[in-house]
Amino acid sequence: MKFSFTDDQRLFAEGLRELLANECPASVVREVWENGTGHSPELWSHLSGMGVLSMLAPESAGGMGGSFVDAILLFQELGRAAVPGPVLEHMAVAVPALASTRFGAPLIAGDSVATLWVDDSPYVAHAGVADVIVRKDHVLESFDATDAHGMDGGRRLFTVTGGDRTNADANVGGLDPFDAMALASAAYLIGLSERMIEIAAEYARVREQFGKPIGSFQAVKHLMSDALLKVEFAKAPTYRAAFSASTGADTSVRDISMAKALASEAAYRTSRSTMQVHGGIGYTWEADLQLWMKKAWALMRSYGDANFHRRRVSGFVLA
Amino acid sequence: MKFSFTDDQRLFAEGLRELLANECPASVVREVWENGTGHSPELWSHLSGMGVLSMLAPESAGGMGGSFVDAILLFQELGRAAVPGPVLEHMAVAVPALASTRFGAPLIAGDSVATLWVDDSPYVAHAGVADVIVRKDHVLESFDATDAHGMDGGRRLFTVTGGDRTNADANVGGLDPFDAMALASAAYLIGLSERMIEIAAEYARVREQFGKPIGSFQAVKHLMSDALLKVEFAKAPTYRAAFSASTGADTSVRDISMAKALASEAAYRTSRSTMQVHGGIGYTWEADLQLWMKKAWALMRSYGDANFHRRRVSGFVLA
Amino acid sequence: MDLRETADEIAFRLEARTWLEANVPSEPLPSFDTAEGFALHRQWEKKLYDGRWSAVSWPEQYGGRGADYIKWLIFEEEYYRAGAPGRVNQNGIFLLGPTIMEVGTDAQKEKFLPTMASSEIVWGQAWSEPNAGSDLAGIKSKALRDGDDWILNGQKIWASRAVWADWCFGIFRTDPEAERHRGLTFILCPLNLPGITVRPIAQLDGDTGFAEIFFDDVRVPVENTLGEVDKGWGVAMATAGFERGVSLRSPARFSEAVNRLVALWQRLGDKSDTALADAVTDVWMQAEGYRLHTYQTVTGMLEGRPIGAEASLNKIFWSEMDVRIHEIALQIIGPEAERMEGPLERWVDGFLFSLSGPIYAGTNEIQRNIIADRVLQLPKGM
Amino acid sequence: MDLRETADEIAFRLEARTWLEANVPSEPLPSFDTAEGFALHRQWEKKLYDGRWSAVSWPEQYGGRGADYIKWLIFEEEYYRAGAPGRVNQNGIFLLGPTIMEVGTDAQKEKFLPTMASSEIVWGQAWSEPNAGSDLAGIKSKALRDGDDWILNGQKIWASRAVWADWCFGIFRTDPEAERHRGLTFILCPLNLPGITVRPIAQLDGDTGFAEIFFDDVRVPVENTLGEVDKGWGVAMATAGFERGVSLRSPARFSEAVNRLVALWQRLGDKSDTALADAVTDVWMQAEGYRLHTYQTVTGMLEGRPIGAEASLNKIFWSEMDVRIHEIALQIIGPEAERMEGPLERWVDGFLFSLSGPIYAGTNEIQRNIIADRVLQLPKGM
Repeated sequence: MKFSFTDDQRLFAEGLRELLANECPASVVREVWENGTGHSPELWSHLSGMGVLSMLAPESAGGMGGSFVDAILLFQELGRAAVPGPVLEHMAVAVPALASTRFGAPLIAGDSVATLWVDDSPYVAHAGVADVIVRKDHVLESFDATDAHGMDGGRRLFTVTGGDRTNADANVGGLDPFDAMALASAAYLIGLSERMIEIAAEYARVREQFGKPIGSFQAVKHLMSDALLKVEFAKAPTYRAAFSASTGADTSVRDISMAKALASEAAYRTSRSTMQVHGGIGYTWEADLQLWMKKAWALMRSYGDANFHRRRVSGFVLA
Repeated sequence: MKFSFTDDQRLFAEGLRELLANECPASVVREVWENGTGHSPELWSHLSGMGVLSMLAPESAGGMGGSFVDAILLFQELGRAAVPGPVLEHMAVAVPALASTRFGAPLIAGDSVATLWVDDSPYVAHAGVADVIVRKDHVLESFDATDAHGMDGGRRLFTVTGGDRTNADANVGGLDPFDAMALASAAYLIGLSERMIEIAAEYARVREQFGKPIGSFQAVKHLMSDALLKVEFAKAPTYRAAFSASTGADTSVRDISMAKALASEAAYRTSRSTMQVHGGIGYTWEADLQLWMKKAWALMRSYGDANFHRRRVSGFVLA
Repeated sequence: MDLRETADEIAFRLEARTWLEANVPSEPLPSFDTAEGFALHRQWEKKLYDGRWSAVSWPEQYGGRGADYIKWLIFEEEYYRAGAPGRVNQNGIFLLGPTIMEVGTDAQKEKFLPTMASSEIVWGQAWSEPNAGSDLAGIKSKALRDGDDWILNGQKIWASRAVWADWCFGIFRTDPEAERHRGLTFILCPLNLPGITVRPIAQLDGDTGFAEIFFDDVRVPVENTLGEVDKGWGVAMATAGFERGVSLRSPARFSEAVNRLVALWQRLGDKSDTALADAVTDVWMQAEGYRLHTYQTVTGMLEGRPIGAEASLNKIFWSEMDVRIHEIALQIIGPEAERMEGPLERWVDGFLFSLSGPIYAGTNEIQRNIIADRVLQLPKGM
Repeated sequence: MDLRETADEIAFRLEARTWLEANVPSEPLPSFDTAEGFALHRQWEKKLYDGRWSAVSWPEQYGGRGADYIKWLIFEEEYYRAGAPGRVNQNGIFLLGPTIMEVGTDAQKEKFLPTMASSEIVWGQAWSEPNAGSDLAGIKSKALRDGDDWILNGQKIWASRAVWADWCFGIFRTDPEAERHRGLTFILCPLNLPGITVRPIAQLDGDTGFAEIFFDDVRVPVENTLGEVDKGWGVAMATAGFERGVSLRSPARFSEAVNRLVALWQRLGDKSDTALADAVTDVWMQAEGYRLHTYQTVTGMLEGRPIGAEASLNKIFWSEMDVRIHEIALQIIGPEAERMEGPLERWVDGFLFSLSGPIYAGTNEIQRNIIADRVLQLPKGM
């Protein structure tokens, strides 16, 4: 029993954090929101170059040959930077599911961009910038995408019609694509939450009221500590779910649901607390916090919300 | 539309508060707990003398001829002092339901002590000191009562066997005795909560840590404010329920359930917050707070807990 | 205690209902935070005024009906029931107006109240400053006396409606030596004067409901002082107390919202989910509790019992309830709650808007301090 | 990362399970806060010691098995699974013992550890004082040097197990000039010395789980100093850190409690009540999350990463979870939850006990401050 990441896993995640600090600061996220694309091809090619996008493809197919345990800290780092575009869908589902199909090579190389359409929603995130849409049992190309006005400018929402279908199995090592995304989203939500807490802590250290930094007031301290508590205690379950998924454990679905439920609730609580710490500034378009909050609000409801996943856990635990 | 009490109603309640401040300080409550009786005949005769016990009996039967609106602030004051013994059961059910029966005169005079056995519990509170037990459709006398080790020393719990039955209708002006008790308990729980907050505020003003009174710390301020908030917003619904019950309104059951749900939750939250403010002292038998907390924990589950009542409200609101 | 409406109250309710049914626009107006929407809302206010419904609690001489608070609550219930437009001149009619009636001169009443009731003049408010938010007494904007004028300099922020409004009101430091809440004066100021720059602030939803106002040697006559010079804090607190206490969020708003929530639940909610039903019932009870609590408060005011720090309890209660109502709605709505447009967008807009509640008009943290200090008499901590 | 147990770990688990199944008393022992129960628990500890199960993580020379933290967690899981008695010498084996191993002299190790492992000596703790609770650095009890002795004077409170224990440990002010956390010394002291008075404190449930200890010119040899003179705060914090961090509430305790809660729900819970099922599942996830988090922490410790202020996160998490587990149980139990005796009394006792969690070992409010200051680097506020 050993519950820790290897040095290699840690170093890769740290490398990604550094890359994103340089290539995906808040200003880039904001630009992608405001230019209406919801995606940055330049950032995409950096992620591809580092091997992030192909982490879950076999080495034989030109990928990094990693497992979900290798990828989980990367999902978290992507969330910490609120990376826009279909990076989770591409990385966690399209690449591993389609690696050995004719779609595989360009996806693994990052030359083709994929997103995912799950059955529980009429909308397809990122369809406007995707070359292919993965569904449970087929792939769509040459489809029409109509803007559905999503809240998160880094995860634009579309309705999709038409398209050419190619049969293909979107399962990822025995996982339904919905579950693979629930797992990836859980880690991404944790990363988002970590960064929201950092942003709010930075603000609380400098913003003064009543002649003191607001971070010196217990009310602020306790709001922030309680958010951190929820985020910290969502981590181990999420890493465990990655291990279960990597090893094809019987408990994979239960473990993923537990992770997504806890991460969704932690991210929501964090968004509320960090916004409250910001006061009026947190309610503005200009404050960077909104870029993280809206991503959290979108993702916490996608691929099953906390209620859906809690009840899947109930099904295993209370039966 | 006029949502206020009359001067008479207010003055009577203030009079009761004064009486109880003299005759039922915490030391009397503690004595009644520790001597094992759960009842104080001396206090009972004071309540009888003031007309509290007979508030809901018609004047023609020697009572005060009051309505639930007249009685509701009295229930609250009784709670504020954590008055031990079957005062609610006697006042809110036995006296009005049995006023015109052969049981009426001694109950109204306070010479006979009644308690209530509702269908949702196998236990009868106060049976050890009661002369008669009221049930939905009959009255029991000469029964055997066995101690069931209740948590609240001012509301001792018994199992009851045997007894002589006399048929009698325990409805109170169209209200099931369970509902009459739910209403009385809601007000009593509010009174308990008010006093718990006062006790904790007194403590927070004098107890020092880190060289300051703990009441100066935001964490303590906010715990207490949140408790007060819940208590204050349980009041108007409870008074409204009393009005509905007094006027036989169609919405009486819904309104009583709303009151009991809110008051139960407010009392629980208050018990937790005020205990936390007390720190270790709050966890001792010696601190008076426990006399109020345990009463709150017992009463919040009696005559329907918050869940039961919330769902009765659902039945009306969501239908 | 008699919680039944009197014959007079019932008649008033019916009169309001009849008028509103005949006059409320059949289609919702565009947001009043747009040029077009603002103009349409101003027209609507004029229509209300013409029917003498724009300020029912004001005296008849200023365009009201002299309705007591109970009737005002009844009117609000009917107003929300009818789905009538938001009140673009809320800052004026519900905040500034009552303050002018309390402390204004006769000339000020004559000058400001009728145009306010008719929304010929729409008012923005200008309390906060970049470094005076929760700590409102930290205000630095100055008014210097020059002959019969004030010369205003400084910067205000979170000025609601200020982008399109005609006038604003706020407090300015008139005694530069005085500290904190002393030496402040309450001043009324047109927004079209030379030296004023209004910079809209985009909100979470992208709309511009509030603005920054920059004052650069803006000259206003001293007659525009409301109340005494250097005593503006007391005037502002009277306004803010009323804002938090009753008028800012009338119970009808939430009663209407929970009724819509119940309907949403009936249409889309999973009926076997008792947790969801509990949540809906909980906020229904909260809205009903808030309504009852307000009727109780208002009866007390009518009987001469003033509201005090309890206003802070109200503010926490309604703002947290409003967030909760919208959280539950979005949970029912599911993936559709990610969309900013579509048939359910009102709930998404409402959610974003609700998040400002625990912050503005004094954060809920500040309100909790006020309750602890003034109601619970705990020792000051700051 | 490999969350599967090794063959060695599985073998250890089975060995523990087999021994426990053969040796755990079939009937629960009376509370160790009674004379009879204390004696029986001491006997049980001796039996554990004889089987080398009383302190599995200690080195073999002191009666342990040199088990690593992972095995310690496995042992705890088996211990709770077997329904074995509470650990009457927890203060010694889990708090003081590791501290002695870290900072004690060889002579102290030889003198204290074996009798601690066997519970020949049971330890009470003596941290808090009437005016030094949350503010532990406010300690006033004094130790004055007199030749080769300390002379102790003062009063301790909330001393757990002290009513029946043989020795106690605590911190005393040895430098009367020093303030706050300076000038304190960690001292071990027999409880049967002249000048010591132990006054039991009755808890919420009427039991006497803790006591006040009065020291009146109590003389102990200076060899009883643990760590350096005047450096007792650091020694105490190492102990308290471990207390909050891992050992005080091992995850197995909560895993066992939620398993009992699931069984209670299966027996008495309303299955159509999804809110209730949600609540049970929530605490199941919390207990599982706490278990996983602990395994992660412990792996980190084995790999040389120290635990720091994160211990405060643990303390808040388990204490609030424990309250919640019991709240849900009492809700399921209904009116029966008013009884202090009967078939379900363990839940009622557990509820009352759980309420001490957010208070002792540093209130959760203090823990939140610690997290904010040390983890989030927010400015100090007090």
